[in-house]
Amino acid sequence: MSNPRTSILKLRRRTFLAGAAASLVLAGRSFADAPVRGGTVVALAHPGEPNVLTSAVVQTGQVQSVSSKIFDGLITFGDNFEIKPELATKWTTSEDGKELRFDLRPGVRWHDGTPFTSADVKFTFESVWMKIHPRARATFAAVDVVETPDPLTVVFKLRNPSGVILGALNGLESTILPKHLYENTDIQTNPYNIKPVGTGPFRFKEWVRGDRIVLERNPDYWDAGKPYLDQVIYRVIPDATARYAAFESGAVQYGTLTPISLSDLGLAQKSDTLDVDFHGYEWLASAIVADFNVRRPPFNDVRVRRAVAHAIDLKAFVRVTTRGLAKPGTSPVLSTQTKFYAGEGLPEYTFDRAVADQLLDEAGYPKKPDGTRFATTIDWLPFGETFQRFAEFARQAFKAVGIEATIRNQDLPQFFRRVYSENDFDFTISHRAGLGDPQIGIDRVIWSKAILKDIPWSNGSGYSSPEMDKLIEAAHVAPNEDKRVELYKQIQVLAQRDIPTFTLAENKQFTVSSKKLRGLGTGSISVYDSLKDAWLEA
Amino acid sequence: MTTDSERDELPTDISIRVPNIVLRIFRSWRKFPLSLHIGLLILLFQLAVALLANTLYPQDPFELVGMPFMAPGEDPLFPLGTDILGRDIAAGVVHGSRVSLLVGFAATLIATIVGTTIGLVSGYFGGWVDHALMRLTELFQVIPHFLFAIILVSIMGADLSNIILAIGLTSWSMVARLARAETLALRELDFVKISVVMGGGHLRAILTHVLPNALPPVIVSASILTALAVLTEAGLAFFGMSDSNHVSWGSMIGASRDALLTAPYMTLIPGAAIVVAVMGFSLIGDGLGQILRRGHRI
Amino acid sequence: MTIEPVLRVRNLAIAVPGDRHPVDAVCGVDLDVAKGETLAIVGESGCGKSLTALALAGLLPDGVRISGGTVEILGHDVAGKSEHAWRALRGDRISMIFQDPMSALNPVLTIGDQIVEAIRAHRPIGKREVFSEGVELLHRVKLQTPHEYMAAYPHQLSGGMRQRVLIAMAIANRPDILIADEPTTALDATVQADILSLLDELKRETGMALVLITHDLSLVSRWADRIMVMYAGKAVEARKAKSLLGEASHPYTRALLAARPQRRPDTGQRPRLAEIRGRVPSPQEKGDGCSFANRCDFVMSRCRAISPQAVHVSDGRVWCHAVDEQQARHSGALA
Amino acid sequence: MGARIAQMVPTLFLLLLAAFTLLHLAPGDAAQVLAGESGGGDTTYLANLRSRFGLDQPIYVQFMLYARNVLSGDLGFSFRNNMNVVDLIGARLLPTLLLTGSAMAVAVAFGMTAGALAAAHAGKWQDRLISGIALLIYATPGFLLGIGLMILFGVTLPWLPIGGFVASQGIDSGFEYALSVAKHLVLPVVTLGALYAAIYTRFTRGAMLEIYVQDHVRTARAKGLAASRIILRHVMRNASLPLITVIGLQAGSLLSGAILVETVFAWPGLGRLAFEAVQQRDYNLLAGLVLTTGTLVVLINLCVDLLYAVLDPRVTLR
Repeated sequence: MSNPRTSILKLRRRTFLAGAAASLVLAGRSFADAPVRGGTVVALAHPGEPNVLTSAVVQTGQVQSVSSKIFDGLITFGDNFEIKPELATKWTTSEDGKELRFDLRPGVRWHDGTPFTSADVKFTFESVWMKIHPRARATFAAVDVVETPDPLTVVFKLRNPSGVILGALNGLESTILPKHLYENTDIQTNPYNIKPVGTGPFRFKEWVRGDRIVLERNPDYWDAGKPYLDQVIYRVIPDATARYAAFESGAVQYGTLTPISLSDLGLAQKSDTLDVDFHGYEWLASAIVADFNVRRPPFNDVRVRRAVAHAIDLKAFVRVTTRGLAKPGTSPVLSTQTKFYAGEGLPEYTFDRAVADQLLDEAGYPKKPDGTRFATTIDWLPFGETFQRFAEFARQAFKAVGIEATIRNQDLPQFFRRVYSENDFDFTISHRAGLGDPQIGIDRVIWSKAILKDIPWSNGSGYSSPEMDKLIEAAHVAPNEDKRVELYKQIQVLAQRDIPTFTLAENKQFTVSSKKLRGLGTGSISVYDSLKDAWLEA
Repeated sequence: MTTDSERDELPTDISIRVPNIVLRIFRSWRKFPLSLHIGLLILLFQLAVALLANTLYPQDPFELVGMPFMAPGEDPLFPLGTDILGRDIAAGVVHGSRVSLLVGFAATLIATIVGTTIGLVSGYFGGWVDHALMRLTELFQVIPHFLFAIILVSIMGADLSNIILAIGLTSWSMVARLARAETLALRELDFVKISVVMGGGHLRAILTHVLPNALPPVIVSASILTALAVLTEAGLAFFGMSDSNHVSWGSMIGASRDALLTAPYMTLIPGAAIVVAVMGFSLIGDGLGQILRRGHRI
Repeated sequence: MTIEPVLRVRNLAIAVPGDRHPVDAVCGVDLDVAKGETLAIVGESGCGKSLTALALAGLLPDGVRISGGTVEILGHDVAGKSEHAWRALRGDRISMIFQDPMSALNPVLTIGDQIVEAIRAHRPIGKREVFSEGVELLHRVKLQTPHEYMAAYPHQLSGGMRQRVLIAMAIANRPDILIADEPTTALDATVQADILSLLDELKRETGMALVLITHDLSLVSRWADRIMVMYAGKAVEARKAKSLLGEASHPYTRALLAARPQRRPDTGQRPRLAEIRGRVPSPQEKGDGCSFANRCDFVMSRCRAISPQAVHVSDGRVWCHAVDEQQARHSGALA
Repeated sequence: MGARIAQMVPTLFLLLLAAFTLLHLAPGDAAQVLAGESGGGDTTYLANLRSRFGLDQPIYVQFMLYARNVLSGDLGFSFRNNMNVVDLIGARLLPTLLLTGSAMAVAVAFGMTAGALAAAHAGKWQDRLISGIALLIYATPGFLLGIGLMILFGVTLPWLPIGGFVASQGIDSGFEYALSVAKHLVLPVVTLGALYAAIYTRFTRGAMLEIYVQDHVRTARAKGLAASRIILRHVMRNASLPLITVIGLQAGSLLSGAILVETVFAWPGLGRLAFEAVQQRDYNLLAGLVLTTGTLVVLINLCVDLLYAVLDPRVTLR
């Protein structure tokens, strides 16, 4: 096992140095930690090629990765979800919490030279977010009207105070489009979706389908002197082994969203030329979850659900299936969302097969002579092989307590159809993004009003509890943030008690980059860093 | 020439010709081409392994029995090492032989039955039936088979029977063409015509006269199809289309291929099993083909 | 024999692959063919006559080889010669034409190409010359409009025409020996005579020796000077044509002559020699005795035990115990 | 000739119908996939997407509309990719043709040479060796071969790029571009070509052995021709005819092989696009791809027929 590793490593170093020397055109001498202007970074388009290049239209990870270099948001996140200015230099909330006012940065121009104004924000809010965004109608439910008293001021008038709006106005969740290019057009088929015009540090140059997306330095960027890099090129590498080989050989220097397989992570961490970074995923943080179909037996019985929770050894689960990377789950709210996470006081499900057996007996599923209790199915989210492994682990755990599970393999469209349209499943292994705020991330899976036919990531379990609904609806109109946090802690406890969705583990994603690539962002959302501070070491 | 003289002899009694071939094959085991010997040996070995799987490894091959990522030889308990989840690779390979062979045989059976039926009917009846069936055959020939299989598995879901069905349904066109060509040649022979005139009916004529004679080349192509089916199963697994409820060599590769750099043995061991199996079936096909050609010459 | 033969074969044996080890499919064959002479080798299918013919031209198939005896062409033994040495002889000193003219020409090359390469394989001459020589050859084998034939492909020609082309190729380098293996079997009856008379004419013109392999005794009667009858890989009777046809000694020859079929009036084709009961034994089946014993009407106990030796008769030799006995009695009576 | 083309029309129509129907039978739709990948959505969002994708129309209406567009040369719009299908396929066609064409050329060159060598030494060690290697390559799953080559030549011995179509940077001239494409082409072509080289080796060997024993080769030998001339002019030339037929028959399977190779080597071709289209239920794109690949196969077969007619004087095109 160690032989191939060392041999590859030794060779790789030489390769990378040679490649870097040949390919990097450096302007001027480099100093230890002073940013150097120039150079091209080849980044990985992952988990696949984007279909458009603006996250105003499509919000997949691969779109957001590229879009974040081209588009700024009104605000952005620093560490610990600290909100920082971007296109807005300043924001103020009125006393009653019903007015949110933004001062826009002066002198910002779109990549085509047109000035960026409050009209662009208002237009995008009305014609894009509220029309075609998957979540904006829920997020901005409290917004009554957006006003633009002058070109550099935007005012959100609210029906009631809402804690979720400000953070959602980051450039990924709420991407602003240029009004002059989108007004009176079909937003979704607008040609600028694939040759975007933004205000960000990099502007679109070319897109060779299936091969590369080339972004070049925006010389008129408002943050003078930035960015440092001349070009960012996104390449698509579908095969996992090939992706690692690309990092090894220096062909690719930057990849986010777990760009290499977990098996290769160890190689990357030991590498002399690669950095692995787990930060910047706080906003995106996701959990590996098991959803029960509570509409029908056997999982309509909470005892059966709890039995399953006791039957799966989460410590072994994360050790074996994620190579110890993930953390056993304790709550639907991720522990990284420190503000909302309930911590102590949450019902715990320790790994104990005896308890599981007992619960199953009580629920009326005794062991039959052949040692089985009942048969069920496991559907797993086809987001790569890891989820299949989760399912295979779960099946063996089920088997140990007498539950015979058949794993159903299907592709993504079939999975969505089965779980969210037909609700024809028993148990799924899936994932759930935290999306920064439980109101966006968690409500949708435990609120009865989120039982929506056809909608992926909605309340597929069919869990409906008046007690839960009351808590959720109270949180939506909480007069202040403390009250909202308190309510979400109660929600977690209840969710964990009823356990319609069982959080198996807190997933950990990571970024792989060349050690030569410096100045990468560090904020809670830096997985989608704009690279404006990034530079290449000589 | 010799073939003429053989044809001349056909009308007397055709139905005993096939048993004759079978007899001849068994009688002349020693005269088999080397390739057939090796191929059959490989196949027999694999069949034996498949049959003995439960005896050799009575435990569920999916059971997480050890530490993940143990290299072959690291622990005498797991001579071929353990996989990403800590499953015994040796047990997987042994149990996997069942499913891989099953996929190979079953998909081939489907392709052969569909292909032969279409080929026979098309060649025997001719006219618009032939025309329509040949357009259909062309359709299946024109779509890239693997893409077609991917589409079918996507639609039906990746469980074992669907994978078999998809492979079978996308690979029959070659058989249909072969069977049709043989049938066209046979149809014109007197004994087939006589059989129909004598009131035997078309079905009877097809089954008793045409089918047995069209069969030998179909059997040769079947062994090639089996080899291809095993490879296709692995290819589908590479794209994540395998059934997690049945361990097969393809599914083992699918499960381990992202660890190829760290633990190449996880992929290479089932890969080697596939290579050996495919070589076995190809050798059998080669050997049978040689016998068939030789049979025509003697 | 007054003239030194151009082809002289002694005790030729040819081995073919058997079940366990090679077996001799032909053995003990002696031949002498002189310049300008026509020798016919006659026998049923499988008697070894074609193998003998192929051996004379060094064209035995893979796995089949000369296992004994000598083959002298123009006084040089070539039996064990390398393929390279054979190549220089073939098409030059010794030529051969085959049974099926339909398949003996390469279907994707023009007649001209194939004739020209036959000439150039042995004589490096210029393009124009070689072409006109090709035309001349086609003319000699009596193909009208030879220029057109030069550009034609084999499939555009009838069987008889193709055989003429093959003959043209065979005589391109004025060989000393021409071996014709069943040259007319695959052709229409009317064409058969034309081809044979063409061969006879060419033989007279060039003085080459002609070895005619056939199963058809009636053909032989007209064209051959001498005849050798083969059975199961051995010569059974070898005599001048006239005496063989007149007073055949071997029971097999007599049976062949008796079975000599009449042409079917409708098609003009001759049926095969189906009238002799039984079949030719395969090389493996041969025992110690006379190979013909099983089918012979005059079989004696000795026939099954001992292989007969050559008996000299008028104008040739016969291999038969019965003839031997007869002769012995006859000579005994004389003494 | 015209008749043959006319004969292909119903096949292509069936092809179109089959692709369209099969995909619509598939559970799940493009809108839902996009919604899922975008992290969720609400009912309005999904309804919007569906009506945009035309998924709210009855299936036969969708097909009629589609068929009409195809006849006018319009393969529709890929909503998933925000691009016309024709443009999308057009951009990926060249790389695929380059890959499959080069692979085919390499396979034919290697296969015929190796097959001829094996046939010339039939039964000897050269034959055993060549046939053995061919069998081994044939039996190796293409992706294993590809990844193996990539690790060896792209990582361990960093001689060749590990994937992609052309270098990301440092391309200043047309020549450098061509050179870079050629370098990137090597491994995919070897991977894809190896399988077919193995097949053609086996086939050429068989065909040559069969032709060796034919009468006209004996005639050639009887003429006293040199061995090399016999092999090249009388055996190889004739053996190339059935080989051409086989090459034509395998045009479809070559495109299949391209799916795997393009995935391993990140080659921006049609195969990968097709796989993605299936996964995303991009009906218009997939139907367009099936139609394109099908037409390609038909065209290749037509070319093969033409070539056959040129090489074999017995064949005339009807």
